[in-house]
Amino acid sequence: MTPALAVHDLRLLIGGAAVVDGVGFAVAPGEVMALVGESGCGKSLTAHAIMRLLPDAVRQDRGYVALDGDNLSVLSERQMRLVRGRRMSMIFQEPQAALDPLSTVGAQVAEGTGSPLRQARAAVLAMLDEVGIADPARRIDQYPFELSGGMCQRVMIASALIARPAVLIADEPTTALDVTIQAQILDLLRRLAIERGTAIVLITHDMGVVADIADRVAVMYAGRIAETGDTAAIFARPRHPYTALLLAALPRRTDVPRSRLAVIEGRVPAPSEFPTGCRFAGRCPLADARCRAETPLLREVARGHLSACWHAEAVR
Amino acid sequence: MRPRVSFGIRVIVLLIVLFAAAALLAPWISPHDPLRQSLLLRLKPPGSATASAGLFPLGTDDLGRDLLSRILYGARASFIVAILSVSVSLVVGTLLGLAAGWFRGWTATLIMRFVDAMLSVPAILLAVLTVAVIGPSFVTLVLVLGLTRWPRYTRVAYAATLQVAGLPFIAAAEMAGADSARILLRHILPNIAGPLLVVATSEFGLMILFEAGLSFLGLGIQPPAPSWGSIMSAGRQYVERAWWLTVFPGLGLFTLVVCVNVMGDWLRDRLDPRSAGR
Amino acid sequence: LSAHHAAAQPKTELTVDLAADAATLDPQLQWDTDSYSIYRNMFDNLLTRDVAGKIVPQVATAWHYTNDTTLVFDLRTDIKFHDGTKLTPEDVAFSVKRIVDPAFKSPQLSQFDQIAGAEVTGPAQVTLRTKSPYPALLAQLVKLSIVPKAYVEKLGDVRFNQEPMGSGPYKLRAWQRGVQVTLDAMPDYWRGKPPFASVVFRAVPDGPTRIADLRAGRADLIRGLSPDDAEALKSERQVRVLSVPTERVAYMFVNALAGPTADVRVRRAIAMAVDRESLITALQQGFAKPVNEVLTPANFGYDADVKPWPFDPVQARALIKAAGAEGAKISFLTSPVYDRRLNEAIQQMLADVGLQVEIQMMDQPTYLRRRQGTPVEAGALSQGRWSCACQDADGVIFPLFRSGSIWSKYSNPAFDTEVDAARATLDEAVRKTHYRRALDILREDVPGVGLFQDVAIYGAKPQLKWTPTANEAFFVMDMAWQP
Amino acid sequence: MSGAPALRVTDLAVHYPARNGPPVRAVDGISFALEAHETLGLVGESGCGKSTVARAIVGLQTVTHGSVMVDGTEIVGAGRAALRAARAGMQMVFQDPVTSLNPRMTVGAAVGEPLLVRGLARGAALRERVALLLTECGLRPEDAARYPHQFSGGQRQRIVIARALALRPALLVCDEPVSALDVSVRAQILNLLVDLQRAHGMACLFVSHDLAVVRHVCDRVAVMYLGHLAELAPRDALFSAPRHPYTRALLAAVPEPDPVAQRAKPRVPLVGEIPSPARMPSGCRFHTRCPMAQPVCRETEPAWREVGASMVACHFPNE
Amino acid sequence: MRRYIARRLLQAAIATFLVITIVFFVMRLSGDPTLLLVPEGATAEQIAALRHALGFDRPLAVQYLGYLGDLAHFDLGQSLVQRAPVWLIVASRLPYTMALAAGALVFALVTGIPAGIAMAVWRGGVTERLLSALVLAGQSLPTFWSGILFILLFGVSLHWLPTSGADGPASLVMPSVVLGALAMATFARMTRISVLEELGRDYVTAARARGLSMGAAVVRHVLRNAAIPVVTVVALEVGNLLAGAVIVETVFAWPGIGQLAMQSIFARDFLVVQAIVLFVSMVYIALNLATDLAYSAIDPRIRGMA
Ligand SMILES: Nc1ncnc2c1ncn2[C@@H]1O[C@H](COP(=O)(O)OP(=O)(O)OP(=O)(O)O)[C@@H](O)[C@H]1O
Ligand SMILES: Nc1ncnc2c1ncn2[C@@H]1O[C@H](COP(=O)(O)OP(=O)(O)OP(=O)(O)O)[C@@H](O)[C@H]1O
Ligand SMILES: [Mg+2]
Ligand SMILES: [Mg+2]
Repeated sequence: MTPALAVHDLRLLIGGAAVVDGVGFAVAPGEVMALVGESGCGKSLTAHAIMRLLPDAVRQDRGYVALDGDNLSVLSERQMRLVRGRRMSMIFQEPQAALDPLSTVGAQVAEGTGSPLRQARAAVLAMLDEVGIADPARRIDQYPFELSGGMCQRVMIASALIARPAVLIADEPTTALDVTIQAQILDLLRRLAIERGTAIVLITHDMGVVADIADRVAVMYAGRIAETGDTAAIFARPRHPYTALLLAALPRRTDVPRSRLAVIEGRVPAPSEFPTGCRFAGRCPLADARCRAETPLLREVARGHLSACWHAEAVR
Repeated sequence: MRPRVSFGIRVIVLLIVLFAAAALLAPWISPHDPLRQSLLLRLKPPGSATASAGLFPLGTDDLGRDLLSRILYGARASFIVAILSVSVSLVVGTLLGLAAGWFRGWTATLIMRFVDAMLSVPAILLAVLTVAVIGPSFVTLVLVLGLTRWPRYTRVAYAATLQVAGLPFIAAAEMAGADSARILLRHILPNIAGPLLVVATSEFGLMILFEAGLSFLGLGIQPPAPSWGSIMSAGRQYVERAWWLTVFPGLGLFTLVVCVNVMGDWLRDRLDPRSAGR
Repeated sequence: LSAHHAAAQPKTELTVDLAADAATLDPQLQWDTDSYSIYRNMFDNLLTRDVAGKIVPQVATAWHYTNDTTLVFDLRTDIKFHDGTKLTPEDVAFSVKRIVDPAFKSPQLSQFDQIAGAEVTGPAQVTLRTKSPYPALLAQLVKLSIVPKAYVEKLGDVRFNQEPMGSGPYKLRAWQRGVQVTLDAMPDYWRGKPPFASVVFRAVPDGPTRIADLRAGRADLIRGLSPDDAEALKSERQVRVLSVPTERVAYMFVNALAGPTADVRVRRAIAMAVDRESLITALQQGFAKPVNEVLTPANFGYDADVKPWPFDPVQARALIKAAGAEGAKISFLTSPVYDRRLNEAIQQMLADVGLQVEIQMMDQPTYLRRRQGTPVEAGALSQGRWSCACQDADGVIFPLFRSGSIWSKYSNPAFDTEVDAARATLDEAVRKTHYRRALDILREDVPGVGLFQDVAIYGAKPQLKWTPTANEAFFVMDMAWQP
Repeated sequence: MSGAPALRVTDLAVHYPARNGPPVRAVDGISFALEAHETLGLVGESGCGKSTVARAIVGLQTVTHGSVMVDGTEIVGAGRAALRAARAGMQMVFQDPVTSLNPRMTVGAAVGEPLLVRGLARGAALRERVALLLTECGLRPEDAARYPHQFSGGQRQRIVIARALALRPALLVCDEPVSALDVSVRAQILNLLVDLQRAHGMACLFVSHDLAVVRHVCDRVAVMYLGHLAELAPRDALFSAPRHPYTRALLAAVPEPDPVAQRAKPRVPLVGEIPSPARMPSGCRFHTRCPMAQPVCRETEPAWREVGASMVACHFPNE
Repeated sequence: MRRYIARRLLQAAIATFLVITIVFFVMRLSGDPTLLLVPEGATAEQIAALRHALGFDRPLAVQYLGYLGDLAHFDLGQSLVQRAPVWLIVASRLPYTMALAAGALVFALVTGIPAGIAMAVWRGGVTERLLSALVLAGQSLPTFWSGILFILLFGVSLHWLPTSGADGPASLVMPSVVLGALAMATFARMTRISVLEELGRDYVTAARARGLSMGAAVVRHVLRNAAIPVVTVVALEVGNLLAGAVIVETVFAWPGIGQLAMQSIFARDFLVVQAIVLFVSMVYIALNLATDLAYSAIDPRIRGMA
């Protein structure tokens, strides 16, 4: 079966530094894949590269994206416009910022259909209803500031879904929200995947969210994929020291209050000072000379579980 | 990462330095005395030379004075007028804007209504009246220009202060126990410098033009001292016969305005924390 | 294309570019050059001047003094105002009384305040009485326009100013304030049919723009060319330059009461330092005539025999040194009204003999206030262009130099005696001798330096035939169009 | 130190005036006390008024009515000078480490500012104190010369904490000190806070909406909903036996970073939207979303009462 | 809302009062028009008599109260120089001033704003360089020079447009362009900055992610968001265009308020100057209010608050 979305060997440069380097993954229809990693590791840039909406400062010099087997890099900008919003769409990190504050909710959702709100009104109403907005007939003519954050996020989702795309990229869709609303939105995404078979790339750094809805996880560190595998497998047994440390850093219900949380020593190197070899080597308890010299490639360490670590087997 | 200084900016800086140097060094590099008239050598075109008086690289004006020397000396006057009047209005306007934005309430009402009042008096009226009341001089000119322009800075500073005053680091400074003066000068001022700088740089060119306008009305720099404005306004009568009288100072003015504006935009970008690292 | 048509047909409308719009069209309120140029075409005056500058009859046909203070005018009876009513002696008497009535607040009052009364003394006769013998009376009356009594009384002063009516060759069609005044000809005007069916006076403040108007055919006649412009336009075939020496004298005021110039040696040095010859040839391009005193040949009392100080910088420098004024800072008051180049040229000339002249430019009201203020305020020097519009020495050297006059920063009882005496008699020969003596005193004391007789320069289409006059009157009646 | 609580908030209300329409009742009559050495967590959904409470306590917020006593000083209505004096004993850590540091001031200047403006240290002594503070908060003394943008988010939060600690306050108010940070950095900061509190023994009000974090650092927890306190309980009581239905919903909605446990959890998501604080529902504020609301909840506001170890505002507390 | 407007109007009235008071006293301090009115040979007594007749020898406070009294009866008085009702003099200039300001504004808007947008969208390209050179030229050429160049080129050499005056739309073209050039530069720069700011926002990317082209995203979303700062400078400039056009009016012989103001100042025609100041400050107040209303028309978030 062709994956709904496949990213091959993506490399993104800012100035001379490769902020995203060799990222590749595939998502099947109906699958939720989580892309996690510390802030600034290149998650959002990857998402933008998939949509071909990179900021001016960023240049893609390698790799391509395939949508249902079609290579997107050969499309013209005009053709690409027909892909965006129709076959593949994106939910942005901050809903309030990603909605035009001066344009009504309905008008923005309607943009996804390509026809003006007057014609698409019924579809928009149905969509708003579907994402769980109460009283859509009233909300449709309101402005984003008249809606709560959670509602804005759902409007974002509605505008991304109205054309029923096969692939949805959700960039931290719940970071700005409180837990009760977050739960509602995760539910909605889950339903989408199950009921419509939408392939979802969910970008987050909240391991709780990952645990909740992701089928698979790709962990990024400093622009590279460190590890990917089934959610359960990764939580049960991470095969990359970064993943392991990340999980250990979470306060858990079972912890003794005020016990020391595990921390990852050091800081993420800036893109301009990425080391050769493994980019995590400077902070890794397992690092040795080889790690500092040779870049570890992703390799299968268990069935469907890949890790880019020379010491994958030693990770506990 | 150190911000890279582009080639364009280097050229601009070089040009500004050249202008400033020309203005500063006018007494040494001018081929002639800018005030020395020779009624027999009126309106000579660029490149004219006589055995007795020597070469006039950019020609002579309507009293037979060397245009190049006058432009060099004029750069001095125009520069100083622009710098001083921008400084006066920048300082006055910014302080008032800061105060209005920080203290709000009646202070702001008072200041901002005063700004409105000032803005609704035609600048030319203030200029003429000031000259009439305190008499014409260089200081008057700077005062006039400064006093008519400060409301612009106040508006900008006010809006920016309102914005910055709401940021947590201001509250943090209050928590630290800083008094209003410290907060205004150490915390708010550096953070509103960007927009003020943009205004100031575009005002810089405008001030030279404004002085020129006052010269046109006969109220600019006192003759016979040259300024670009007075050279041009005297030369406009000869636009066709002696094009050099307006074209050369005009070119200088244009180049300078371009340089200052580009500099201003560049500085603003540098001061912007979002773009500082890039 | 339009020029072609215009050449084929007779010219019906004359367009004139003035520097400003009329301030008022009530002839008894304002007499600034631009207002005057316009309203003089709408009104008849009691007297006028011919091209040579001689006072000749207009509404009056003849006049005679019955004694030193009483003057009788015989009037025409065939003049009609624009509304068809006749111009009567009552109108003349009314016009005189109106302008001298303090309640009317005419700024021109000072020119007529010697008049004690005006009575109708016959069906075509008016008698004027003056407070004392007043030799300049006729010259002043040249400026008196006759307004219709009944009409003025009906409309009131304010409305009359907006809808003025006179008996002149043209009547007001429209006054677009700040833009232009349009006049229509009165075909049955008593002096004959006016040359153009209508005249438009436009307000164009900027000199280069007026020239552009003339060259582009937007104006037929423009006023106020500078000598440089005139020189440049001489070569153009589409344009003709007209010029006439005026009664206006360009002079330099020298403060005899304060500052370094209180020393007569310094004042004489200044007179010798100014190279009037090259001012006239190089700066004025010859559009000026040398004068020997602060007076022009157009003025009664001018004497060509007065010897001006020669241009002699060496002697000037020596005098300044002798006076201990070398390097002294002296101020030169001026306003945008005066020619900047002249100021700067003089400044240079004085610098050459060791005086440091500081030009102080201010707006006209401030300039006047200081110039007329105390001797200390008045500055050491200033440029002036004086015209009394009366073509008489009494209107020039009396206000300028008679002690006690606001302009005068000079005091010499001998001079005062002469000008007072010249004022007290009507005998022209006696007056002339008094003025000659006064001028000799001025030459020695140098409270002012006559620079040149100003020339009024006009630009016109070549078809316009017109001889401008010394008093800068602007009579369309005297113009003609020859395609 | 006296036996009086370090902080006592009584019937505090903050209403933001609206140009038209009713005022926004951001905080609407809440009371609690905080003992010395104690850490109190303040949780609740976004916009329920947590930050407003925090700002009111340190005197950065005009208060509609009520009282805030810090170490025996009334903060509400205090003049400039009194506030300045009181602030020597209390400090605040702001939510966003990016905006709470002046981008144009070196870190050393920022951290040293409280000492400098209060005349406690200057010159070399000041530099020494700053270096000490930085070290204490896990930074290097050399960092004093650098600017905030040269630091990572976690480091910046440390700088903010160092600045707050400069005066050794008896009361520290932390407004969401970790919610802008990512997981690994968050752990560093939480460790730091726990260490510092141990070392200095200050009272701490810890505002957050992350229950896992609150559980980790707090002794007692207050739950806010729409400007009101819903529940106030010792940590263990709250987490093991939540009394208020809103507390229960919150706890249930926190995703566990453990796929097995998380997916096994029963899903009872709250329905409905949070009402606007400008148009409060009548009766119990939570009744519009409460799964167990009764008619009485719509009409009568529940009293603030003790149930077991907890205080709770609900007609039907889970006992 | 009504209370807000009432408060604004009250404050504006105070500002206006302040302005006319300042202008009244400063103008009186700078001398009176008597000296300008009298013929050159007038004596001190004659001048004093006229000054008395005109009432300038009264104490300043008396003159001021008299002026306020007249104002209270909506009487602007009579011009000393023109001896005509002030309202008539000022009103006769208004149509011209409005026409020129409108012309200049239209020119500045239709050139400056698209130029600003283009400069922002094609940032860093040749288009931006060319446009910014043009914009800077607009900002650095003195109008008294560009004005005469225009007249010589389009009026005298090409005969396309009338060289001066104020009849018909054709004569409005050159003054509008010359006067509008400066405002054009301001608008272009402001538009550029605020469009640039908006282009960096997420909602633009989000709109493009929904399949909108860059152009459509700019037109449908960016422009409105970038409008507020632009509207602010437009309002500021309108004030300038109304009363600050002295030089352009002089060069093109355009009978606007600016020229009148200048002439009246130079002639110390107090009442006319004061009426003009009054007019300008009213326009300014109206503009301020209009701007605020425009803000709320543009931005629904402001609607509730304004
Ligand atoms: N427009 C841009 N210009 C220059 N650098 C950029 C730009 N956008 C992102 N970057 C840099 O690229 C790197 C990756 O950014 P990205 O937004 O993909 O991070 P992220 O993983 O999404 O982080 P977060 O979790 O904070 O959203 C960061 O170092 C960031 O500073
Ligand atoms: N200056 C203000 N003017 C008007 N309303 C305000 C103001 N500040 C806050 N509010 C409103 O008051 C309520 C409480 O705000 P507050 O910032 O205290 O919430 P919070 O609990 O800290 O939320 P978060 O978790 O998002 O930080 C919100 O509805 C907010 O919109
Ligand atoms: Mg991101
Ligand atoms: Mg908050």
